[in-house]
Parts: sequence; structure tokens; C-alpha cells
Amino acid sequence: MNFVMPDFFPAAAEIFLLGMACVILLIDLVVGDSKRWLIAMLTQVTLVGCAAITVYTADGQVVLTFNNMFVDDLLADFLKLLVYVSVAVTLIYSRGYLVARALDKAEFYLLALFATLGMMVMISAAHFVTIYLGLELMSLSLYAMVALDRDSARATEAAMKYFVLGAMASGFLLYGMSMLYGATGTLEIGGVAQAIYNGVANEKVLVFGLVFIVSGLAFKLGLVPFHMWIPDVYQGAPTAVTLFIGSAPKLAAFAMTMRLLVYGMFEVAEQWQLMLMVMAVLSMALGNLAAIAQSNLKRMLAYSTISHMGYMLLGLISGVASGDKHFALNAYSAAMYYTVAYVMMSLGTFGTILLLSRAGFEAEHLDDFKGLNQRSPWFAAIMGILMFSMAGVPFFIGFFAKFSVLLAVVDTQNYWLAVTAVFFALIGAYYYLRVVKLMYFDAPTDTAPIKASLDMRLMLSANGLAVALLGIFPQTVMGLCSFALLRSL
Amino acid sequence: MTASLLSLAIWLPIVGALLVLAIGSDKSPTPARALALVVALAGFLVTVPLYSGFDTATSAMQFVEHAPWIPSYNIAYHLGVDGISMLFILLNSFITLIVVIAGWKVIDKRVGQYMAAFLMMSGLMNGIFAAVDAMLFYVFFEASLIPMYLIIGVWGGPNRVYAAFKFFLYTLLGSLLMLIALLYLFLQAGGSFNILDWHALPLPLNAQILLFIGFLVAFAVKVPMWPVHTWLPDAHVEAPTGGSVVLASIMLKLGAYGFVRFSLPIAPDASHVLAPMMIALSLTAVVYIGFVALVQTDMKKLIAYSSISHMGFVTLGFFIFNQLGMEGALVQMISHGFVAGAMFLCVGVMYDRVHSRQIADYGGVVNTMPKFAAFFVFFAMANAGLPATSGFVGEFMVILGAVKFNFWTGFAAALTLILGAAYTLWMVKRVVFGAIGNDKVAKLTDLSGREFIFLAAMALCVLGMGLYPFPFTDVMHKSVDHLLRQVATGKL
Amino acid sequence: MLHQTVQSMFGPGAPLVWALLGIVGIILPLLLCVAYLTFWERKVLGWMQVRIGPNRVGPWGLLQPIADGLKLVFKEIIVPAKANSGLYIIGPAMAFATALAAWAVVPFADGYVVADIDAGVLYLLAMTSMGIYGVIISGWASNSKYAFFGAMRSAAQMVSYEIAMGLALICVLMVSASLNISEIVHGQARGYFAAHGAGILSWNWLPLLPMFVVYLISGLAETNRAPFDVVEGESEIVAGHMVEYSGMAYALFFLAEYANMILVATMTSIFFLGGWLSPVGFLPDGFPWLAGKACFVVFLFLWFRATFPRYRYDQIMRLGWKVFVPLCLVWMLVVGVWMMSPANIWK
Amino acid sequence: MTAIAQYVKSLFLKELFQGMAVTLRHMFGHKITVQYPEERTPQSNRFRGLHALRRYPNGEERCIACKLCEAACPALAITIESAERDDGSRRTTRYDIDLLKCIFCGYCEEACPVDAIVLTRIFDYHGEKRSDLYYTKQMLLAVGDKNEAQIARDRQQDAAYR
Amino acid sequence: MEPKTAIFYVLSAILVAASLRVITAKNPVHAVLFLVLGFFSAGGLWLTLQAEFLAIVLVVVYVGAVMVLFLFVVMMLHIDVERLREGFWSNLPVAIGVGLLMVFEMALVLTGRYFGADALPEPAAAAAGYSNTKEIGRVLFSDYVYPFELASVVLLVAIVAAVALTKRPGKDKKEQNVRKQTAVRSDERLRIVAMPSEKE
Amino acid sequence: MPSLSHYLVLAAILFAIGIVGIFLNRRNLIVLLMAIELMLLAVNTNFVAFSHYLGDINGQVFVFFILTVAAAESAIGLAILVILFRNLATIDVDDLDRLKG
Repeated sequence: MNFVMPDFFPAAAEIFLLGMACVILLIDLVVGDSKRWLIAMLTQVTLVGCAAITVYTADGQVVLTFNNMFVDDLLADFLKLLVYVSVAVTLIYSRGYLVARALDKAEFYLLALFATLGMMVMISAAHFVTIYLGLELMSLSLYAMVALDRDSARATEAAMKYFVLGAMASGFLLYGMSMLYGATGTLEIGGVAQAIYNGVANEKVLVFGLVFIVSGLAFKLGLVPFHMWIPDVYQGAPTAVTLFIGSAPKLAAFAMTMRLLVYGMFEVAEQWQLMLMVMAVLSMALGNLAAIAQSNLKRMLAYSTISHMGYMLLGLISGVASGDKHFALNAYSAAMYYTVAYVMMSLGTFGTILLLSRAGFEAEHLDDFKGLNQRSPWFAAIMGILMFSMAGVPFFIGFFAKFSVLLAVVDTQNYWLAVTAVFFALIGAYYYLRVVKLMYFDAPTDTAPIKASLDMRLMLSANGLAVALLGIFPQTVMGLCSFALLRSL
Repeated sequence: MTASLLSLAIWLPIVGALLVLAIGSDKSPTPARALALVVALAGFLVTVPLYSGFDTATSAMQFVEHAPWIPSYNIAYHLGVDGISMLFILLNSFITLIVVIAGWKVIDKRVGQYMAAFLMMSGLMNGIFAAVDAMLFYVFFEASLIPMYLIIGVWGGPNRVYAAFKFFLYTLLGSLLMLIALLYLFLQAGGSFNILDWHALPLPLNAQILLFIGFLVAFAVKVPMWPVHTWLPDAHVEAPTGGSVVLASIMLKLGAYGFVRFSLPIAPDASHVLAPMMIALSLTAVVYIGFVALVQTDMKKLIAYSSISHMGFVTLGFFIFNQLGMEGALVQMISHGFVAGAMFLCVGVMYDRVHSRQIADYGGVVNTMPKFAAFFVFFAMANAGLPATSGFVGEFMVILGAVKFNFWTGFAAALTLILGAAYTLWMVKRVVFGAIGNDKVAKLTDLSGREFIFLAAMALCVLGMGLYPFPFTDVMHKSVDHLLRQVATGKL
Repeated sequence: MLHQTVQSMFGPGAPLVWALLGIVGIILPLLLCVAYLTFWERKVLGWMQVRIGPNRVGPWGLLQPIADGLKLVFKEIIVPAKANSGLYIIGPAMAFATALAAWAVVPFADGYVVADIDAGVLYLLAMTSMGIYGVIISGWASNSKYAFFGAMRSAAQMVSYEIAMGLALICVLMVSASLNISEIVHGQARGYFAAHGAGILSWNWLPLLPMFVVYLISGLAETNRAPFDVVEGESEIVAGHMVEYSGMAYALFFLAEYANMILVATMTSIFFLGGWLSPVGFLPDGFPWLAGKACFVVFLFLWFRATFPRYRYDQIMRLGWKVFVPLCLVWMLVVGVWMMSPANIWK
Repeated sequence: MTAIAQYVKSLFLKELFQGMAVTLRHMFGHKITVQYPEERTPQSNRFRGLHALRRYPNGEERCIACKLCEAACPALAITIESAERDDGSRRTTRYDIDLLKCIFCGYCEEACPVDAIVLTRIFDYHGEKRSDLYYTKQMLLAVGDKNEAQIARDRQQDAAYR
Repeated sequence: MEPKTAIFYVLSAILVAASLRVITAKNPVHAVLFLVLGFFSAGGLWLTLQAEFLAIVLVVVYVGAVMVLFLFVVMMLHIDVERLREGFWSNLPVAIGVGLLMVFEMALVLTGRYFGADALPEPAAAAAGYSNTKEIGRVLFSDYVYPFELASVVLLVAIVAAVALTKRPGKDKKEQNVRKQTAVRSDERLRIVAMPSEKE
Repeated sequence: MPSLSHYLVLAAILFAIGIVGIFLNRRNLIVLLMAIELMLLAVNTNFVAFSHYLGDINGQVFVFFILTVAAAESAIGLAILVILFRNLATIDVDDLDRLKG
């Protein structure tokens, strides 16, 4: 046997997380119900540990290990760190909510950790197998998390829809992968890129496979016309889970899209850009228009997600213009920045819903936000910041996100696309403003005091302030995004 | 100290606003008010050296500050003022001070937030006027929507929600299109957001026209020009007094300032091509809106329409491309800032007592409020463009310029002086003079000391500017000159 | 010689004929064995219960299975009114077919095997896992609560123990490094003791004793034999999935169960007891050894049945999941380490 | 310590092997099966099997139709009708026992003052119809006649204890 | 026709027919059984492609375990079969249209030039000592060790999730403690309690 | 000899049947799950065929992973189905209408 020990060092964070997950699984057997906080704390410790390891192992080099299946580059390190932060914040926000609904079982934390692991794998994937496994690891955990509130008809229904459509999406993705495998004879992303570059692959078959891959990705990203699951899942899932789904997985989905389309099929970028462009426009249109009609905040935010993903695509479709590839770095870093910004805003928004929720009451209707300014000026201001940020008004991170993708679009001289995007952004602003209106202009209907733990209050405040401060000083994140991409492309 | 004056003018009110927010509470609003007053005063005082230290001999940017902000996109924290923008900063800080005083007693719910909103807006608008980097400009430009949206929505009248949304969405629509124009310019300029670079950027005519239209949508909404003016009466009517004042005095000027800063120097050829259309639109605003104002029964609405009409003069002045017109327009902007603000303050004073803005609810106010009546009549005269008031100077200069440009244009513009006098004075007659209209008017009490102070301050400014406008025209002279040269030389 | 005859008679179709011959050659004796296994079981049970067992039909009762078979053949097959008639008939057929199909890869002596395929063990696993269908389909198709319960129990039990069985097998595969069943037997002929004439000590049962036990007991559970026969626990659900069956349909289940029993016994002999190998060096290898070993294991099955009371269902599941599976995993590790260590005996 | 012992015991399945040892021992042990038709298990003289009516040695029926047995029968299995015979003695005209009702308690035997009704050692009788198991006086007398020797012997042995 | 071609066509026909019945069967149980049949024939087809290991794994894992799970669930849920069929016929034309379109397009791309017999010829027969299973095993534990570990995590997640979702720790449910039961000793089964006799 | 195209078209037909099944059985969740299994079977057949004709074992290893994951996936899917049935007493897709905008 010529067995060569692979280099485990780049995957140290993954290994640590898996080990800790198993430890938590065992600890849960031992500790009683009264010690649930221990599980939550250990989960946080795990994430912090992962972050430390990732920082420690990051050396800015592109390192391939495990027989070219695992890639550790700056992009991966950066996105992973964001995933840890996002998951940690999610868990801090969720705790009170979960306790009030008796959902704070160890399974929730475990599934969250496994989903995180899946995301990490996706982010570091350099092979179809690892992409697929990471994706499924994440998705399976998420399906289960949605259904975790077992007695809720809505949650189980949402889980079922999520599952069926998600599994179908995996099928599409796999079919596309099989075609690419047939066309190029390799499963490695680098190999696929090489084969396409060398002209080994038949273009027609390639595009045929590409159609399926793009549809699969679109499912996962929630793009029109493959968006059907998003509103139902967002609305039906317990808010804590919605928060989870709405944040970190977007980073992973972005990474997956990058790895598959940009790293693997950059040579045929103009083909997939065209497909994505149609989806981007449709997503922006449908997402923003449908959101207006919603009275349920979670559902509204779901449609807003769809539209935001459409905006994110604006970056991805601007990498190559009429055969010229020099736009790529800026365009992709714009898309990445958009994703990061969106995740931050999404965390805060759902965090606010969680803040207002209490046992037996979900603050998920728009009307539940009436007069929040009178009840808690501070959190009304935070939510206001988040809403304006989502609408893309300056001095918040959301503006610079839109700015950078629009710039990428204008750079490729797709003016009509930019105008369309701007037009739908305006429509989008309407429903975000409506939330502000409810909070500031209306009298409160619900006067119950806001009960939330201190850590949650602090974290939410920090989240809101970060959206504002990173809007005033966007260079940090922007620079990191483009630096990470530059060192990884 | 002088190096960071502009930053101080911007950030002092904003940081002050955050402090006011922090100490503001509904139970004991006095500390918040006091702090707001202090901040507003300080904010005004830091702008004074801008004027005193201004070098009138150059058209270049002064008090320049430059620091990298977003190196990824070559966006810089680049501030500076020329003769045109410096005056607006002063005006803005002054009006903010007035508004804080005016809102002292009147606002009793959520005082801290109210004061903070105004202070924040003051800072943001200073930023707009001081920005030399286009993205910085844009960022301030859009951000200033937020406090205004809240001011209208929270402290406004019964129909405030509608008005606030209309205000926000109208202006956002314009500014988003402008964003695309800015991005286009950025790329054309080889990756620079510096407005001064753009001024020197050669562009083909069709690109200029598209850019011009992009800017036009943004600024026309803000000015507002006919036919996208409809948000203004709603916003004015529903906004609280302070909101109306700031809206009329400063916000409307943003649009006009945009023309001066962007449209004209960046797309001079397009400006020339499209000037007839602009003049037509301006005249429509001046004449048609004048007639509309005539039939208003709501005082605030009437003043709002008169504002539109007056801003028509401003745009008219820009697009006749001569020194007189341009300077007249600028003077008119500042003057209108004082006059319209003062008019809204007067209406506010009455509204605080009677809680009505309908002309029909008043009559014979002079009998119970003689001091107030004096101020009101004075401001009305200024609004109508009576000589020796500030209103006269600007309008006169624009009309002269227009006549120079084309007689009939000037004639049409001049015609509106009569129209303006008609609707203003008719309103004054119905409100102030005559017999006491009803019981409420009979119970009116005259101005308090606080009200007297801010009305008097405004009156002084109006009068001073009317009698001796040269301090204003002096500082802007070089800049206007430079601007006109830029407009005159095509970039094709 | 027979080979040549067949070749000359059928020409190109010879392989097919040869295969058919092989099948017939296995199935007929197998069915006979099954029949006499029932007889033997009754005898053994009798003896252990201090009785003498069937002794009336024929000399020493030797014709008893024939008589039973005749009785079952002539009984009417009753299909319940609301049963799903198609599946009702398919059920026992499937159970029987899979029980027989697995024999294709069983080597009776060196080279005597119908299909000597490389992945023989996997094929075996596949066929045994198919056996569940007969049970579950018949249970469901009977449209009877008892039958359904029986089917559910049986399916869960079989699926569970298949895991333990598979894991135990993995240890065997590890040490023999092949999936070919004949190879596995050959592997057991190597070793220190075998070289010194005491082959019995080189067989897998000794170094893999825990796995041998697990495999044996899992085999019991897999065939739903006592003490794991809750599937047909007559005190609660009468006869489990076959409660509605009668006549030949019932007989098929019966035959399948005993055929499986023999299969498991044979496989145990092959995997752990050295197949057709002779335990001591001075005796020749050959089929009789395999037959003897299989008989011994079958006897163990009967012995267990006579000795132990029936397990409760949750205890069965616990045993499978919480005892056997971890045990197998641990032992896998042990074997792995062992093989890597200098003390490796399977070189 | 006991815990460890217990653990070792359960680890090596001691009890299971013990159980198997028991069964294995019995497998080779003596079988107690009785080959019934050919072999029979010993019976007590008090065995309560099929009923019989006895006669005196002179051939006269013992039963005097006192109906004590009928009264004593808990299962109401006995039906008696009586009439005066030509010689003036009282005898039964009908003495039926429904064997399907009878529980073989032996009360009738105990009640009988003249030892007329007795329970024999016969247990392997059968009937193919219900009515076959409805025994009439003639049938009962026939049973008695056939087994009188055995019955008498059993009475004799038991006499000391009655 | 060569035997292999014949086998291909026979198995394909069975596979397609079974698949069609899966989606059209009235009774879900029948659908599952047809799916089993389909997997079986697919396994056979894979054998013709010399993928012995996968063919058998398909049967072991899918037929032996996953489909049993399906059957379990289908049988346990009390399903109103008739109601589930409503709307079947109304969806049929659309579905057939979509299906035919897809097949047509796919066939267009997949047949002929790109993947024809000439494009990728039948590979040479494997070497004598070649074992498909061994080869997969070798690759799986060396090159694919990372995905292999990940697959185990996926299975762990499935276990955790399935248990978390379906196990009902009833509050009122009394459960036996099997550990105690199996550890019981004979002297513990009977407890003799000393009770003083009651007096009148 | 059947060529690669034969296998690919067969897989394509299977995949299409899977999708048609999803369209067709708008009311039956279990059949929906089975249709997804059919899709995966088609994918696997594709991979096996390519693997064979490319002479590359990697495709088969991928199939191995797909099988593993699909098994896990069905377990979770069925678990969700079971709790859905407990809550709603139906597996009719049309009854899933609690979530609407």
C-alpha cells in the first residue's frame, strides 16, 4: 500500500470542531436538563477555538491537501472566520428564544455545529465530492433544525418543503457534476478548469452540465425561479433557525458558487453569467415586489433575501465582459462584500425579532413592531439602522454593498442592468421604510417589557453598531474581501 | 484649527446629536434642550471662521481636508469649500440654531430625539456642502434623508406617514439614478471620485446628456422643479415647524447646489443643449406654481408653493449662463433660506397657539399680537420681493440676467413678482388684518421672549442682506466666475 | 467426466446448463436438509425436554417430515378477504427465493461452488438483506394487525442485526484480506498452529472469539430464531407475519426459515470454523468437515432454543445496538492495531 | 467486590452456559416418555375414570334408586327415574349420566349407600357424536359388568380407609 | 444481438417500466416495491459496466436498508390512497410534456457525436488480478480519506437528527430500565418482608 | 455492445421520470421522495457509465458517497415526514398551506 499521510494542518479547525461536537454529544449524555447552559457555552468555546485555529493556520498561501480535495486559502480562512462569528452571534441571539420554547436541547447546538462544519467544508472544497458532502452536511443539519420544533405544524411543514426542494436541488447539482465529469474526466475543480482551458472538454456538454449546476446553485441561493422554499422556510421555521439559515449559509453558498463557477468554470464565464443575469433580474424584481405584500416580517425578510441574493449576483455576473476578464477581481470581491454585509444585516434583523419574542409570542408580524421607539428607543434605533442599511441608504454597510456591486455592473457597461437594479432598490426601500414607520410613527400595541439577557442585548447592540460603523469605515471589510480574493484566485 | 474647521462643522453637531440622544428622556427634557442649544451654538460658531478666514481672491477650494477613506475605490474624505458652498454652511448652521430655539417649548414629546435629528441633519448637510469627493457628497446627500424622514414622520401632522414616504421615495429615486451617473464618471475618470477631476474630464455629448439627465432627476426632485414637486407641499404641510424651516431653507438648496456643483461644470455642453428645456421648466414653476399658490387655503401649503416658485427663479438663474443670473440665483437661494424659514416660523408661532394652519381660521391677528404682526408682515414683504429686503436682491438680479439673455424670459420672470406679491400679501391681509375672526384669535397672546429672539434674528438677516448684499456676492464672485468659464468652455 | 458429457451434449449452451445443474444440485439436497432439520429440531428439543420426540411415522419417526409436507401441500391456501392478494402471494415466495439464492456463492469444498465471485461476501449480505422483504410484504399484505406487528418487529430486528453481523464480518475480512469466500477459508489454513498440525487453533474463531459470538448470536436474531423469535411470539401476536397463511404458503416461510438457518450455520462454519478444513493435520480436508461443522452450529441453534426463554423486544434491540455494535467496533480497532503490530498473525 | 464478580459473571455469560449445561445434561439423560398405548403409567385404585353401575354377585342391580347420587352431583349430570318392580322392590327405570357434564368429582360414588355407582380406571373412551357420550343405564351396567373384577379389587384395597 | 446488448435492453426496459410505475402507482407500497425492482435492475446494469462493488452496495444499502425504511414509513402512516390520486390526471399532460421535452433535449445532447461509440470506445477488459472492490477500497481509504470521514459525519448527523425528531420522551411514559433488568440477581427477585401479624 | 450514449440516455430518461414524478404527484409526499431517489439513481448511473468509459475509478467512488449521503438524506426526510404526519395527519402536498404570504 502506498498510503501517504495527508497534511492535516490546514484542516485543523475542522478536526477540532468535529472533535468538540463529539465531546458535546457525550457530555449531553451525562449532564442533566438543568445544565443546558453548559452545552451552549461549550458550543461557543468550540467556535472561539476554531477561530483561533483558523487564524493560527492562515498563512496566505493556497494550500491543497487531502489529495487536492481540500483547499486552504485566504478566501477560505476569511469566510470561515465570518461563519464562526455569524454562528456564534446566532447562538447568542437564539438562546433566550430557545429556552422559552424548550428547544434548547443539545441537539440544536450539535446540529448547528455540524451545519457549521458543513459550511467550512464547502468553503474549503476543491473537489466535487467535498462540495457535495459539505453541502449535504449543512443541508441535512438545517432540515433537521427547521423541524426541531416537532409539535409545530408550521415548522414541520416548512421542513418538509425545505427538504423536498433541497433534495431536488442536490439532484440537479449532481446531474450537472456528472456531466462535467463526463466532459472533463475529472472531479477536481482545478482539473475541470484545466480541462476546459486546454479545450479538452466539449463545450456543448459542458454547457449542458452547467445548466444543471447553475440551477442547483440557484436553488441553494434561493434565486428566482428556484426560490419557492425561501419564504415558507423563513416563515415556518422557529425564528432562531430562520436566523441561522438566513446568515452563515449564505457565506457558504457564496463560497460554493465561487468554487464551482469561478474557480472551476471561469473559462465559460460568459455562459453562466448570462444565466445568472436573468436570475438576478428576476430575483430583484420578484423579491422586492412580493415583499411589499407581506404582513409577516419573517416572510418579508425572506423575499428581501431573495432580492439581496439577486444584488449579490450582480457582482458575480460582472466578472467577464465581452471576453475581457480584468473585471473579475473587483466584481467578485464586490459580490463577496455584499454577502458579508447582507449576513451582518440579516443577523441583526432576525436578532431583533428574537429580542421581542417571548414565550408563546413570536414577534414576527409587522404590527408587533409598532411603537418600538416608545418601548425601547435604543433597539428601535438599532432596527432602524438595520432597515436603512438593508434599503441601501448610506452610512450603513448596506449602501456600500450595493455601491460596490453597482460599480461592478457599470464597469462592464451593463447600464440597463444597473438602472434596473436601482429601480428595484427603490421599491425595496419602501418596505424597509415601512418597518421604520411602524417603529417610530405608530403607537405601540404591545406594551410588554422587553426581556432579554444581557449578552443578547450587548451582542445586538454591537451588531447594529457594527452595521453603522462598518458603513462609515467600510474599507476594512472591503479591503479584506478583495485581499482574500486576490491571494486566492 | 483652521485645518479641520469643516470636519468640526460636520461632526460637532453629529456627535452632539448622539450625546443629546443619550441624555434625552421624556421625563426631564430640559438637559437635552440645553445641550442641543449649546451644540447648535457651537456648531454655528465653528462656521464663522470659514467666512472670516475666507480668501475671496481665488476660486479654488479652501479649508481643504484630504484623507483616504475607502482606498479600494479611491474614495477620499475630501472636504473643501469655495465661495458658493461656504455660504450655505453658514446658513445651515444658523438655521439649525434658530430651529433649536424655535422647538424649545413647542416640542414636548421625545425632545431628545427631535433635537438630535436636527443636529444630525445639520452635520450631514454641512457635509454635503463641504464634500469635494463625489461619493462623500452622495453619502451625505442620501443620509440626510433619514433624519428628515423621521422628523416628518414622528413629529408631523395627521397625514405625516404619507408625506414622509413620499418625501423619502421621491428623493431616493433621484439619488439612485445619480449614483449610476457617479459610478459612470468614476470609471470614465480612471478611478477618481474627485469632483474637481470630473470638472476637467472630457466627455462626448451623448454621455453628457445622459449624465445631465441622471443628475437632473436627482436634483430636480430636490429643488423641486415642476413637475416633480408634488412631494414638497405634502412634506411641508405635515412636517413640524422646525422640519418645514430646514426643508425650505436648506434642503431645497441641495438640489440647486447640485446643479452648480455637478450638472453645469461636468456636462456644460449638455447644459447648453438642454438649457431651453430647463428654462421652460423653471418658468413653468415660477408662473404656474405662482397661480397655484394663489388658491391655497392652508398657509403652509401656500408658502410651500411660493418656495417652489422662488426656486424656479434659482434654476432660471443658472441656465441663462451669465454672471448676473448665476449670482442672483445664489443670492436668491440664501435669501430664500432666510425668508421662507422665517415665514414657516411665523406660521409655526400661530399654529402653536391656535393649532390650525387654515387662513380662514384667522383674521385680525394684529389686534391681539401686534409685535408678531409686524414681523409677519415684514417677512411677507420680503417674500414678495420688496426692495430693501433680501428677497428683492436675488430676484432682481435674476430678472436682469434673464432680460439680458432673452427679453421675454425676463418679462415672464418679472411678471411673477406681481404674482408673488399677490398671494403673499393677500394671505397677510386675510390673516393679520381686518376684524378679529373668531374667539381663538381673540385669546391669542403676543410673542414670548424666545419667539421674539428668533424672529428678530431672522428679520435682521433679511434686512441686512437686502440693504447690503455685498458680503455675500463678494465671496462668491470668484467662484461664480470660474463656474461660468467652465460652463462656457465645452468639453467635447 | 461429467463436465465433458455436458459439454458434448449441449455445446455452446453448456455453461448455462452447467449452472442449472449446479442450482438443482444444491437446491434439492438443501430442501431435503431443511425437511430433516425440522425433524431433527423436534427430536433435539424432545431430548432436551426429557422426551424422545417424534417416533411414530416410519422407523424412529423418520418419515415425519414427509408426512408434514404432504399435509401442508394438500391444505387450502386461504387468502383473507381484504388482503392485498398479489403481494400476499409474492411475500412467501420472496422470502423463500432469497433464502435459496444466497447459496449460490457458498463453497462446499475447495472449488465446489456455483459462482466463485470476488465479492461473494457482499453478495451474501445483499441476499440476506433482501430476505426482509418477504416478511414485511406478507405482514402488510395480510391486512391483519398481528401480522403487521410481526412484520414490523421482524424487519427492525433483521435490519438491526444485519449491522452487527456485517461489522463482525468486517473483522473476518480484515484478517483474510479478501471478499471471496473461498479465499477466506484458505486464509484460515495459514498460521502457526496450522503449520504444526493443529489447524483448529488457527481458524478465525479463536483470535476473533468475540466476533464469533456476535456473529452466531446475530445469526440467531437474523433468522428470527429463539430466543429472538418475538416476531412470531405466539403468546402475544400468535404467529407474527405468517398468522394468516396456511398450506403451502405457510410452508414456504417455514422452509425459508430453516434454509436460512442452515445458511447461517454454514457461513459461520466458513467464516470462523475453517469451512472444509480439517481440524488436525493428519486428516484430509473435505466437504464432510463443513457438513459436520454446519451441523454443529445448527445444533447450537437448537440447543439455544431449548435453553433460553424468549427475549423481550426492547431487550433485543438493546442487545443489537448497544452491545453488539459497539463491541464489534472496538474489536475492529483491536484487530486493526493487532494487524499493524509486530504480533500480527495473519501475514 | 460483588459488583466485579457480577460483571465477570455477566461478561462470560456464566448463567447462559449454566442453562445450556442443564439442557445438555437432560438431552443425554433418561427419557421419561411413556409409549402410551403400549405402555401405561401406573394408576391409583382411587382413580376416577368412566362411571359404572355394579351388580351384586347374584346378578341383581345394586342401585335402589335412592337418588342420593343425583342430589349430590354438582354438575347435574345424573338423571334417575324409578318405578316399583313386580317384586315390590324399588329399582331404576332410567339411570343416565351425561359424560359431557360430569366433572369426575366422585361425589356420586361417595353418596351411594349401596356402592352401585362407581368410577373406574377407564379414561381412554371416546365418542364420535355428542350422544355417544350420554351413557344410559344399560351402557353403565355393561361397563360395570366388563370391569367388575378390577372394580371389586379396587374396592377391596380401599375398604380399610372408608 | 450480443448477450450484453440484450441484457442491457432487458434491464433498461425493466428499469424504465418500474420507474414509471413508481410515479404512477396508486398505492405507495406498490410504488416502493417498484422502486426496489428498479434499483435491482439498475444494479444489474451497473454490473454490465463492471462496477460490481457499487452494484452490490446499491442492493445492500438501498434495497436492504433504505427501501425498508421507506416501506416502514409507508406502512405505518395511515394514508388515504384515493385522496392522494386527485389531481393526478389533471397534472398528467403537463408532466408528460415536461418529461418528454427534457428527455428529448437530453437525448439530443447525449447521443451521437459527443458520447458516441467512437468518442469513447469500450475500455479494454481489466487485467487478470483486477478487483473492482479492492480498487475502490484502495482509493477510498487513501485518496478519499477526507470525504470518507465527512460521510461518516453525515451519517452521524442523520442519526442525531432522526433521533431528535422522532423520539418522544413522554413525560407520562414509564420505561423499563433494561440495564437494571439484565443486571438483576436471583436473590434480588424476591424480597421477604417481615410483617407482624395483625391482631383483632 | 451498448455504448456510453445508451447509458446516458437511459439515465436521462430516469432523471426525467424523476422530475415528472415530482410534477405528477403533487399530492403525495412519499412518492415525491421516491422521485428524488430516482433522480439520484440517474445521476449515479451517469457517474458509473462515465467512470467505466473513462477508465477512471473516481466516478465510482463519488457514487459511493452519493449512496451514503442519500441514505442519510432519506432517513431525515422520512423522519420529517413522520412528524409532519403526526402534526397534520396527512401527507398531501396540497394540505401544506399554513405558510402563505
